[in-house]
Amino acid sequence: MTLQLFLLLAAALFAIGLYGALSQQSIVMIMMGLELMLNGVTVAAGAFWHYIAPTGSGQVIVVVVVVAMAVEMAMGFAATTAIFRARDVDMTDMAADLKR
Amino acid sequence: MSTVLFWVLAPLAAASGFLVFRFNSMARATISLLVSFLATGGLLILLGLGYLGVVVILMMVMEMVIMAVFMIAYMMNPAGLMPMAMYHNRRWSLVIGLATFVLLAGGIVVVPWPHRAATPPKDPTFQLGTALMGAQMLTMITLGFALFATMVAAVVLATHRGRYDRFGDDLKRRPAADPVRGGVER
Amino acid sequence: MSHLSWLAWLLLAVPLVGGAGLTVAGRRVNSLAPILGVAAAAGTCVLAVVAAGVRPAASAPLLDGIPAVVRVDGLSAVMVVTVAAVTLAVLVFSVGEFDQDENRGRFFGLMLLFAGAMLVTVTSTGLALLLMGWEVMGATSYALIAYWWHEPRRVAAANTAFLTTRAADLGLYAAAGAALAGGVTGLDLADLPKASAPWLAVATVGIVLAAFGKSGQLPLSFWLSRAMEGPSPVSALLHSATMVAAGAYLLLRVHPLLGASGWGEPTVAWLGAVTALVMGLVAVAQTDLKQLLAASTCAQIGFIILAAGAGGVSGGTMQLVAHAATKSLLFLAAGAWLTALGTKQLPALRGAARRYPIAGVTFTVGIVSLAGLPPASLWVTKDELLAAALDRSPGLYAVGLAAAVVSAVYSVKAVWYVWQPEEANAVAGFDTERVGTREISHTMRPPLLALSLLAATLGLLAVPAVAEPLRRALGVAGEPSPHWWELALSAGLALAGSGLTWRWGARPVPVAAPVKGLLHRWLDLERAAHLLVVRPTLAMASASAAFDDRVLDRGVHAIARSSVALARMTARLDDGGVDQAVAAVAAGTRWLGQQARLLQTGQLHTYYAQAAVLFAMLALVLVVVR
Amino acid sequence: MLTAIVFMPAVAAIVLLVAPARTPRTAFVWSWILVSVVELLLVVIVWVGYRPRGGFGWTENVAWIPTAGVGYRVGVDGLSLPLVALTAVLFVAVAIYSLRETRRVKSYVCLFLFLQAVCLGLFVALDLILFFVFFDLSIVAMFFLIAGWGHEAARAAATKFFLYTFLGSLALLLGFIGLYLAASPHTFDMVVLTRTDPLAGRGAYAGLVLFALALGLAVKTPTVPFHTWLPPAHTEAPAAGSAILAGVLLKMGTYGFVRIAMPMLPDTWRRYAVVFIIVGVISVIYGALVALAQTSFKRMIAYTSVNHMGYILLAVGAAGALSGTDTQARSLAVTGAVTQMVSHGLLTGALFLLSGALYDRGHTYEMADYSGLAARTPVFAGLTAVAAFGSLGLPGFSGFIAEFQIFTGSLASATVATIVAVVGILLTAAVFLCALQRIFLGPLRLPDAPGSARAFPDLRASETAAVVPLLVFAVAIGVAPRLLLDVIEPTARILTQLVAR
Amino acid sequence: MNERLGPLIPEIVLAASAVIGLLAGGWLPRQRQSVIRLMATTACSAGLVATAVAMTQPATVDFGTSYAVDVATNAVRIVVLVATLLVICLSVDTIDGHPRETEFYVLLQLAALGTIMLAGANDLLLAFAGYLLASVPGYALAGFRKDASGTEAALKYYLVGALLGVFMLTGITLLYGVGRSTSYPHLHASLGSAPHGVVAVGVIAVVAGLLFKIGGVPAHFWVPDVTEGSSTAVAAFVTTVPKIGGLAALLRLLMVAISPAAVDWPMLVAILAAASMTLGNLAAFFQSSVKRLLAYSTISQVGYLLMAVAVASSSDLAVASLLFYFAAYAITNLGAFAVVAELPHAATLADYRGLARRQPGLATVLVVCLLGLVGTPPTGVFLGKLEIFTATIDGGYAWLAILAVANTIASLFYYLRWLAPVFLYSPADHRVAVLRPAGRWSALAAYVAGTASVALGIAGGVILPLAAGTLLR
Repeated sequence: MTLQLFLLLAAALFAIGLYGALSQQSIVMIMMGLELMLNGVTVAAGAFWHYIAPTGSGQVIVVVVVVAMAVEMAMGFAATTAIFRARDVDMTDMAADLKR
Repeated sequence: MSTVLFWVLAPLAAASGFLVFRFNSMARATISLLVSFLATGGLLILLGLGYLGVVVILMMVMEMVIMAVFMIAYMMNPAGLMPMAMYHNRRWSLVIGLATFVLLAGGIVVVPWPHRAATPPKDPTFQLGTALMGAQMLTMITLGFALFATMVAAVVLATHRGRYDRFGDDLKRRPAADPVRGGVER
Repeated sequence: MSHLSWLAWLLLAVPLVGGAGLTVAGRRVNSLAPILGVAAAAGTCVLAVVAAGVRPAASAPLLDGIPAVVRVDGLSAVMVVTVAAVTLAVLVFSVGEFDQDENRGRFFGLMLLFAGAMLVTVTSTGLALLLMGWEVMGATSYALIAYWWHEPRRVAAANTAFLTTRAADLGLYAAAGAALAGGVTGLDLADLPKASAPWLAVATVGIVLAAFGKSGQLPLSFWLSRAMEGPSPVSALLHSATMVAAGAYLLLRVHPLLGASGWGEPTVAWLGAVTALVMGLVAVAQTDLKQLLAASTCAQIGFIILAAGAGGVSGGTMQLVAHAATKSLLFLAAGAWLTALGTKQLPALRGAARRYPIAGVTFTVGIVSLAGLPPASLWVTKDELLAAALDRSPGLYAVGLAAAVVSAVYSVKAVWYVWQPEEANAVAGFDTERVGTREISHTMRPPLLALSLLAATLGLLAVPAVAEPLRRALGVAGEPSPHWWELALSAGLALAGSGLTWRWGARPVPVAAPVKGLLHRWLDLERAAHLLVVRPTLAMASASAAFDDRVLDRGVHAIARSSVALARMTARLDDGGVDQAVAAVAAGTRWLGQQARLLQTGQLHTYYAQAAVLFAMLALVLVVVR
Repeated sequence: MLTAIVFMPAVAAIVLLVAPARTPRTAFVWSWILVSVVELLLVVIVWVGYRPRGGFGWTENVAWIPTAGVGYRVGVDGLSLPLVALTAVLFVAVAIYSLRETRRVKSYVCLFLFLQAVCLGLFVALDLILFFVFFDLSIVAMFFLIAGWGHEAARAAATKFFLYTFLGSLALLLGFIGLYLAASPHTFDMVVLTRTDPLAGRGAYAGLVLFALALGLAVKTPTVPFHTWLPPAHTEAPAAGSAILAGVLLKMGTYGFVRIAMPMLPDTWRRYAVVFIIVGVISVIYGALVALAQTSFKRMIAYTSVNHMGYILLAVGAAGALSGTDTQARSLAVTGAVTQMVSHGLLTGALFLLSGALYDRGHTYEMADYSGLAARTPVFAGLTAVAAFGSLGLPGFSGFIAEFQIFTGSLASATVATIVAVVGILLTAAVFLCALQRIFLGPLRLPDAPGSARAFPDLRASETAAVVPLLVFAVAIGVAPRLLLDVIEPTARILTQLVAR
Repeated sequence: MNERLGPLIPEIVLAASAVIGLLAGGWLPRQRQSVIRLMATTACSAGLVATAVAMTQPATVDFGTSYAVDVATNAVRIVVLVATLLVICLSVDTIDGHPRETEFYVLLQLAALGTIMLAGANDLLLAFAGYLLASVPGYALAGFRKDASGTEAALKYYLVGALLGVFMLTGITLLYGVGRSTSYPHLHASLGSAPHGVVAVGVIAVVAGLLFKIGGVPAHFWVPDVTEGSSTAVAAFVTTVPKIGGLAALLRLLMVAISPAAVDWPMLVAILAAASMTLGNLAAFFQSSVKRLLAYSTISQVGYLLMAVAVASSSDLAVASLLFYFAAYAITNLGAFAVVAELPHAATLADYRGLARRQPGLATVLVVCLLGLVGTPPTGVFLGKLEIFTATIDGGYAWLAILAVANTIASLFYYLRWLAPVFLYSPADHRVAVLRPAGRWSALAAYVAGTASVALGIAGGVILPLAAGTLLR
């Protein structure tokens, strides 16, 4: 159980999340990808706190991540709802009128 | 003990995270994501951040419940259980994701990480509290306003009927004109 | 320095201001113009005589360290009087030449300007002011030659004249610069020989070039032929006391410079001699009276230039004056016939002298002088300058003598025709140039008579009692005078040549036709100029214009176009162009590139991909670059 | 005083802007004429009151943006005063000429008044940024004039003009910044920069700064090969705009050389003088040759501008080449260059106004469409001939005074180049003689069917009144050059000393 | 600890006004919501006054070391508040009487507050909090019209923002991991000996988040879509205000927390600047939609702004030039948007044909603003550009200045494509409807912005010294 192991886990979560955010069509699934990336950040923050810098702000990072997750989830759903109402889609591929 | 826990939780977090995008059903994906978060919460506890671990677990349970509700309420897939595959650009996403991991992992292995400067405090929760009420107080206030803004913004975006639709332009109409009876009275 | 400066300025101002005024007024003063013009010329003449006596000088600042100085010294005194007198004579003659429906204001005005510019040229002591007069003279000659501008060939002739002389004038610009560079800060003509080493040569070349161009010396003679398109009075003035005389004057003026340069004197002398001979032959080949006279001008001026190069300044000056009187007389007479009969072709002019005896007699006096027959003026003046030539080189003298014989030949050829009895169908040859008036107006007579008197008697200049003071005035006392045998030799040769020519008459000369043609066409100099200078220039001009339009401008446009293309590319970038490129680079296969094309939908996930990849690349760069 | 001169037209423009739209259209032009005449009078007062022998007079110095080293600094000396006067004179002429303008007169007049303020401001500016401000604004105003009142292809030409000259102005700005940064303390004050010569001995850096400055100025001047914006801009611009463009705006480039590039970078200038000489000579010959091949009267005049500007470049280059020459020659060259600016402004301004008159009557600039106009329009023909002869450098006109000084002053230090350049005056002579012959001489032929009913009147009073003063000034300078040279020479001498540092 | 509220009065006023406004709006009749507007303008004005007072005080840090009140913060406060006032002004015509008018102003104020917090943040976490607070209202504002394009704009804005927010948090965590702190001054001390690679990745990740706010390449993707999709007032706001805060935050992060010795960030920023200006300009070349054109032009302007950041450590002139430039840019950009807002029916460049004849005043403002964006004197942007070019050359990035010059020429091309039809003559019956004005308020905003844009240039001597000073470390 070392810092590197935790960080590898964080990197894995981050990469999986990135893959999801890139590959998913559904807005909700993209949001899941983003959450997963943040999940990785949480792990990394905890590991850094434990192994390198056990200071208050390290813990606050986790708090901030959690708040960010909440905020993004809320805004994501709100935006999804809005666009669903406006044009009956919930996928980014179908919301591509604005381009070039 | 902690090593064993780590070797249980860490693969679990990664695997369930990966499965989020392998399941054909959104409900399963949500549950899989929740599992990943729960494992992370466990890891945080393992790292000595008990309070934060619990917070993460609780928050994520709530969030996933909400997400499930949303999916059931709004999505094209009412039950959230029907098989679906909504990918685009999979190959490249995979390449980018893998490349990211390889690069990050390489970096993690290669980098000479600094050593711990001080020992973790006895009571991390107290440390957190001190930070929140001290150096990071303004951060928390700002985050508070961010949450406030999120509420306003989410309402503005998500609801199509406001108070003037219900109570009239002068807010005098009683009872409120709701499409479905039983709205919150003022 | 500024002795009687008002007189000096007035001498220049009267013709210049008067001329400018008349030119601008143009037709509006048509009826008054001849009177005003002649009055101004007369006033100038009086001022010139007075000035020649009292020798005024004036100075004004012109440029930084380069003042404008006018001074009537010995040579100038002779010149101003000559110029003013000939101008007066020509203008009086012109009163009868132009009638009311022509723009007389413009004509008299330009003539006065022309003469005024010549006065500036001959009185200026510095290069700057001289150049000003010199160039204005060229421009007014253009306007005068193109006086009948409705006819394109006359305008073309004027263009040729102006451009040719201006081409030569460039020499003066160069000379001015060289003088300054050589340390002659005031550009004073008298100081030119003091210029330092390389610049002295540049200045000499420039001045000689300019003088040759103005004087119609070989190889720049052709413009004089074209200049015959102008009215006869113009030719009379242009070929006698002004314009062509200016070049000769300049060389007489700067003969110390020629001496200082070392090579200047022989070069100039020989070129002058060759011109005198060759252009004499050209004159012989002419069948047009004015062309004959024009070519003879080149030849006669060639003598003066020979004189300038051979150190015979006094002889050259005498020749210049005598030639001015003679040649203006001849042109005026030819002009009188042209006005009356409408032709200047020698065959058509048979009997012209008999028809209009006053013109005929005065013309003959002029011809006698031109032929170098005793006792008329050019006989002695020519020998004066040939004496100087003999002093330098017998060869030069021999060529000069040959040229003198040739001049007798062409002179007598001309006079032979006009005294022949008129042919029966003579009228058929008339009116080829213009509609003749069949009369010589009475205002034309006094100038003819006066000029013939001068042409006959100006040889007196060479009488020692006159010549010695003249030499002193010119500052060249001690120049050689001809011995009695020289005078006799030249008189004899001229007489022989004249007699032979008279006897020969109009019979064809046994010379090969190409040579004759070549001489007749003025040695094809104009064609050569066209071929060697004008055409290449025009070709270069159109090539440059094409280059300008096609290459330079296109070049600018091409830059614009390529950035536009780049812009179009970037405009599509947001659709995944970068993504496509990045993907293609990353995978390195065509197939994947085609896959990536599917992504060109302008969608969010491509944004994600691009952002992720680009930031990753930036991170890599930043990690690697330290 | 200078401030009043600069800003009066701008104020007048604002006043006219708020004037009711129903004001008769001539009222606008007449007020413009009034303003420009008053301007001219003020300039005369400045001229008469200019005392310092060669230094700056009538200076004003107000802090503007002190932290950026920018000040409102104005003043005149022997280099700028003639150009200020030229500007004032040209604008009077153009104003009078514009009495015949009928299209959107209000905005037309306001734009011109604005342009007038800008032009005057540029020549009196003694601060690089102030200079740049006016430099740029002149482009803007001219862009709108060309685009708004030009001929068929005006928009494209105007855009090209704007883009091209704007590129130049930005290059200039980079050069200014280079100077600013080199000065210690940082400043844009021209007087200080000239005095301190901040880039002395700064090798490559100074070379780059000079390159930027020269590029900017060369585009504006314009010299070959940066001139390609000029012919279309001139061809498409209205006559009044062309007159100002050629008469004043081109001078901004050449003025920049003598005001900024030479005195502020003396040693660098000397090192690269040969480049300017070569570019100048190429412009001279190339401009004349291309002009010779033109079939359009206006384009032809435009190219002769390239030729004339080439002489200026030759002169300023030669003034920087020190080899084997004395101060008199270099001072002559610089004086000649400034004189050439004035002379070209007057004569080419007149020619462009005349070409406008030609277009008004025949609706084409093609010389082949005309012939023998002298019969129908003697005054027009006469004035054009006078302007043409003036432009080809005939003595008695300002052009000769300028070119003679340039050649005489340049020969020593740039012998071959000058001798080649002298050929330019022969080519210009050919250019103008051909043009005169084609349009005015020979048998009468008008555009459309010959003898058709189209009215082809001689110059109107307003056109004559606009052109004649310009020619009178050109002759005045040609006959009595001291009027002008007394002002220029002392400053030119100072400038040559500065360059020789 | 030093939790003084005094230096934070502008922020407090804004926050209070937003909260009270939301509550009060719930009880106001629809047509009386202008009270909230009045409150918002009062709050902004009060904030301006408070800032003016603060500018006379020495620079200070507050809440430990987490919030700096120095010249940059004050500049951002002023610019953001003035910009917010202008946006409120130009939005009145379309938003007056809207059922969600109250929320609109509340969101504007919250976004402005977040932007200011972002600019003043001297701590990574506070910066992220500011980032969130500045972003979230923006998402809602983008979708405020709730039509198809508006919601799409909101969605894209949100999704891009979310991803880059994740990046930013990642970066924060990494920097914390190797720097043992999130406070800038501490980081400056500790990052010197930290592993270079981690610091580099962390910096890039944090910069990615800030670039999203700034709208610079390669985080610019949202800019054109949001600008086109949302209402003009919102477009004006989101292309102007967050940029200001983001730039100040970037400047502070790089200057205070990271020494160029630890990571070669000047080169990084120079690359970003070059990419932004080039890409923005080239993409704008053939836009026919005015809003999209403006959007791309703002991307290119980011490039010029980033030039100043690139040389911030090597030239003393950089900070002042950046602060002045973004002030001038904000005003000028808002002026252009105000003209667009005043002519809501003219969507393409061709629609502007004949504007000079129909609306000479607006045409003048458009000329001033567009030529101002090019950098034509004597507008404020010219002075800003002058200062930035000066700083860039001074800082040894002459190539960047030359590139900027080339880009400026390129930008002139598309601005002229817009301006040319404005001055063309249009037939009398030419689409009267197209050039129908929206109302007085947008016009007022346009005139004010146009005047201010010129005034800023002419009165630069007064303004520029206010931007002088260094960041508090």
